[in-house]
Amino acid sequence: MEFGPAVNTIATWISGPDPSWWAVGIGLVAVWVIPVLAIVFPVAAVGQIIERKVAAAMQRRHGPNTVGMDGILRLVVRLAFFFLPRAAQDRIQARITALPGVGWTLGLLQRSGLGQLAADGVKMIGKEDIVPAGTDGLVFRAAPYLALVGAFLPFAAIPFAQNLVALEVPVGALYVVAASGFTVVGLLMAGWGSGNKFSLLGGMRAVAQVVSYEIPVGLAIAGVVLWCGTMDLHQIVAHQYNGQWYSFLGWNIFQSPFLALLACLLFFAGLAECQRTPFDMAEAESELVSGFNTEYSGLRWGMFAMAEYSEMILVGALVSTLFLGGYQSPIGEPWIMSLPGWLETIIHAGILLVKFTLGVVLMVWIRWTLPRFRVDQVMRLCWLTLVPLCLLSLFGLALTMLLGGLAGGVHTGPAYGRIPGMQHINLDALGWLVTWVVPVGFAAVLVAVARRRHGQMHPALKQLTGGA
Amino acid sequence: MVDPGIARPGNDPDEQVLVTTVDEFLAWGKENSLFYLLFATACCGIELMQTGGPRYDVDRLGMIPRATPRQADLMIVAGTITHKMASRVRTLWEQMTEPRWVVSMGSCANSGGPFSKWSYSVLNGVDKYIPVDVYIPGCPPRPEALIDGVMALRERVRKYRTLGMRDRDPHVVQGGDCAFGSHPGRDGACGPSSAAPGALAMSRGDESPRTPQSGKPAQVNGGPA
Amino acid sequence: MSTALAFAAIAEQVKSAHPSVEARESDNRQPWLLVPAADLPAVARLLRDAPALRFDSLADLTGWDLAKFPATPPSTDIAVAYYLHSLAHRHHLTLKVMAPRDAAQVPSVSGVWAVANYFEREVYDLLGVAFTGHPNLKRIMCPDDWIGHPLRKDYVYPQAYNGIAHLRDGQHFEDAPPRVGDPPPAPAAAAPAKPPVKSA
Amino acid sequence: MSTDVTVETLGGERMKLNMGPHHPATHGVLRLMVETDGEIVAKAVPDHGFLHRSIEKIGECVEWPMFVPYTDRIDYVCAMNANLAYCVAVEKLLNTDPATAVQVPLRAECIRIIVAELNRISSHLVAVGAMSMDLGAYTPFLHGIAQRETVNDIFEKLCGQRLTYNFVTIGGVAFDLHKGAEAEITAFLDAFEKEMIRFNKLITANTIFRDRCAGVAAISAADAVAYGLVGPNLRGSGVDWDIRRDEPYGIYDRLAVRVPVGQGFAGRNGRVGDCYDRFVVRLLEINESVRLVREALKMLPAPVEKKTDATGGYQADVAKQLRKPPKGEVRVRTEAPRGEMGYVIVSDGSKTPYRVRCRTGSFTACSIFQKLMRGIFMADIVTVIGSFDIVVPEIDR
Repeated sequence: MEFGPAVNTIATWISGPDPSWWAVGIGLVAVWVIPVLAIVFPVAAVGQIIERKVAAAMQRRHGPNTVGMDGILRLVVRLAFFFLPRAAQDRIQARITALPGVGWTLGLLQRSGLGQLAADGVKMIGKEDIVPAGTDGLVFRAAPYLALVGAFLPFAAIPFAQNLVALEVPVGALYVVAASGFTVVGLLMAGWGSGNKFSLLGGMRAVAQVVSYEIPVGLAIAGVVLWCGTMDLHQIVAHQYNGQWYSFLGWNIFQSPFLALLACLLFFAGLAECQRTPFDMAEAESELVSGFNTEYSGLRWGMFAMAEYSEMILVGALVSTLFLGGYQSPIGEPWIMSLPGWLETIIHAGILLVKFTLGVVLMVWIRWTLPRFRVDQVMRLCWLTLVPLCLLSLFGLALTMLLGGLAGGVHTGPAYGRIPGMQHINLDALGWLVTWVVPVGFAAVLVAVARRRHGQMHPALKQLTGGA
Repeated sequence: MVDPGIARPGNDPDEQVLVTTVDEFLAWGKENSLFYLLFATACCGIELMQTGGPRYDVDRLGMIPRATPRQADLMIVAGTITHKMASRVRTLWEQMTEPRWVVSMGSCANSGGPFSKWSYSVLNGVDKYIPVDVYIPGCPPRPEALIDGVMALRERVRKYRTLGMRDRDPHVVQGGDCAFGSHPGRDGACGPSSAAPGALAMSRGDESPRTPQSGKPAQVNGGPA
Repeated sequence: MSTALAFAAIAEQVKSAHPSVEARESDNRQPWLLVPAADLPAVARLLRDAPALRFDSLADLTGWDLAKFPATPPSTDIAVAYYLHSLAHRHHLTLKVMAPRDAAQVPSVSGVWAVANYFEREVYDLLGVAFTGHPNLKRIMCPDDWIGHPLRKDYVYPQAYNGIAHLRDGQHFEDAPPRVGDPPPAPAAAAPAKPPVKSA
Repeated sequence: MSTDVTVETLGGERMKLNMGPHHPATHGVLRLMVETDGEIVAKAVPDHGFLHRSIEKIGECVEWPMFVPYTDRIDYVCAMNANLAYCVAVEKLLNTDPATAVQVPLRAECIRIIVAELNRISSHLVAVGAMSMDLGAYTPFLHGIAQRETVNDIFEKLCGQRLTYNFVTIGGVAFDLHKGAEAEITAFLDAFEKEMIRFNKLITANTIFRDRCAGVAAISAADAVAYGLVGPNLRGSGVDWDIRRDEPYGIYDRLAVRVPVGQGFAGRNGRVGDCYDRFVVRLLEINESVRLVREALKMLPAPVEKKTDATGGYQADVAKQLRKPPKGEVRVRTEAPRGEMGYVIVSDGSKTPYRVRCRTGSFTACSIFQKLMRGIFMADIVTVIGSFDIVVPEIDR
């Protein structure tokens, strides 16, 4: 196992050129915690506001827009001017609000609902902490932490920038899948420990679902591994750079239709992994009240919410890393590389942030559009649709690579660099035919057959949907 | 008029800067994040639903519905409570976590409403079973009235003190502190105080163990499992 | 072509099979068949199964207490009314069974029309008519430990249920036991609860 | 697609689960005592009465017109239809004696149809919206709610209430249409039709939704009749029966009501009488109601000054008749959104009813629950409840 450069830097800084194990440990934790605390944690918190705002927009509402930052401002003023009487403090607060720009900013925060975030958090801290009688106390208490650990641990191996990665594990892709498995243990413990039958059902559903959907996730990642020839996430990212200004064309998702399909499959399986509608079996609100977290209140419940949003971010980050060029910009890298190191790190992390935030928004969009599957349908979808499609894609990918090799230099992806004798890039007609036209045409035929087999829509439904 | 909730300058030991400031901050959070329990029995439930709908949208105020009482701060008793249902309402209320608030929405929950006179099975007001903070008159109240009632409740929440609370009753509400002014009397009244002694003790969160019922698992939905 | 039968024709068919059934008319000339309780299951089966009748649907089943009904001669029975409807022929029929008030027992027709299960439970709950042969004759509206059958004309309203006083017409909150959280009342303020007013 | 597991293959050890009376999917205070083996339901026994408000007893205590507000509370989702059912029943009672006969003005009849059908629309919007919410789609529900607001606005202008109207009175309606009401209603209908197409594209045509409802809890026509299902639940099973058309009351006989019935709309996996059929039948009924409102608006006679006028008036004077109505009994069936709302009214000739009995659609719909909820998934319980459009006060009254 290797550690990221930043880890070594910190370790060296602490205990000299030959760092001791504990210094390395501190560096590791620091480098892991920095992106988690600075990027994932805030975004996971803001994710709930994103969710509410996107849902409101879809439902022609406003969403949270009346809670300003006045409470926080008042807190600051009260603490800073504690020696003044209340009335004077209030006047100072009013003055500050009236300052040019401040009121505007506060208003923006208010309309954006970010104040809501603070209010929710403050309220949760103030809530009574209940461990109901009849629960399995230790299990009940530990479950939220495990869920949170499962949600945050995988970020150690996600490269946020060239030097902002805690663990450069050679099997990074595998590590992410393994570490995120903690979450399901948390959910199961929550379901079991609550001593509530609805929770139990929710926990059981969560286990069945998450364990099943790890297969398509694993297979989708295997496709990337096959294509790039490495399991190191850092190298997978580096692999997707084609050296041009249009570097987005080098992203894995544009390399082959099979990879594009795998990206979609990974996204949907990831959606199921983090229990989001249409896969929110574990928390099916109308069936299981609130599923595994029915008995949780206050901060413990907040931890589950946090874990859920962190997992969404994880899925977004994983899809970005594996298929969308990771932290790389879509318009080439030289302009970033020319910047100072710290700025480069920030920009890279920011690019990844934008990518996974888009993924999160997409998930929210899906959630507020679709109804929920039934538990058997979720399983059927996994085992009878996603897994075969993943296998098919893997097969197609392997076939593409093989054909590319046989055709002698006809290839589009950088992977061919790894096949002996195929070191140069040549985007010619035959290459496009092999990698894109044939698979897409085949898929179109398959879809047409499936549609016909699925049957026509009833005429009454056609009438209801406007004769379309 | 003495305001029981807001600390006044003076020699009050609660008048510590930090305590009151943090209290104020906590109250600000509670006030702005009232998650309400999805609890509707009758007609008022439809208006409650409409209030959550696009036109009135209580999500603006930070109110979102929660299905489980554990995660709810506010119970809007929307609709008639019958004798058969009453003990379940109590159970639900007990399952909510402190600080918790109850809004009695509509005449039925206030007093039995149109059923108070001739009915044999309707409870004459939900405040017989649980303490109510705000009463909203109407049959059913309009969504505006509900929002107004929530605003009145927020006034109360603002006065709620988590840390600095001494002998104050958190469930004391000022006269005329409710929607549509004051309607003393049996229908849609703004009662002075309806706090259960137990509720007060529980809300302090110090000496009192929760009532035995409150810890029951697997009974989120009322009734015996 | 309509295959609906008029009341007279239906009554004729039923009476030919069950002579104990009588055709009656209410005060406002609504016709119905009076069926003796013992014959009810057989009549019900006949009505449902006879090809010309085919009363496949029990549209409603209810009852009322005749104790205060100004009829001549006065009766204290409980009338149980069955409103039948035939979706096949589109005709109607009203049956009634008179159950004596003190031992109100009527055979169940839940084996004939499945929906009667619920209707009969309701009539049992509210009027106290026991349907013999009913698979699950329990109260459906009121709690299981409720006292009395509310829709009987001599029903006495409860003073309290489950420890909570039930306020009645004429009573006011000040007469009632203290509410949750009320300050303890002065001894003089506690007035005895008024007796329940008789129902109309 | 329904489950391949049957109740007979379930294990012996079952979990008892208590759904309700407070549960997000029970549409109020219905309680289901469920026995499951894992996800499969072995048995579900409904428990009612949590909202039993003794409305039928109240009917014996109040005077004839005073009962109308209580009918609002029997079914608040379609209070206009509930008003109408009672008023039609009392009118029929009065009409059994020529001395007390009452003739409802034509304009009042038209207004009744308009408000009843508008209320049917808003009631069905709640039904389909709540069902989609039960299945996890929250957005269509709120889109339905948004449309309901417009209906509520119209009713509010009409009678000052948003939910419990007390608008239809014995002998007519309480108020005449307000100025500009026709234009408002037409404008609403025009916008609403477009909106419903979007709604249907969002949820009705959704594959996940269809697959979850298809084949679930299919009820045969014979069962539907035997268990006393009425209204859209009955028609969902393919039984062609609508009281508005087959036993018309008011002026429904002049409107040629078209009745949609279930045909297995879900396609390959669907069966006639499954949850999806009931859902779609409601949507088709919405379209039909839109048409009926338009036709009734066309038939609406011009208003006249005198409110008891036989054509242009809006309210016949029945105060005298109601003080001494004929002795006897009547039974009237009307078609409310949840199916037959039938009144049995017994009069002893006094100013209060002797017995008022209201037969409602939700009550009988519950009688089939126990039969349906065997061998289905836990998640299907909410689908079934949603597809029956249960309104609890209608069950418990």
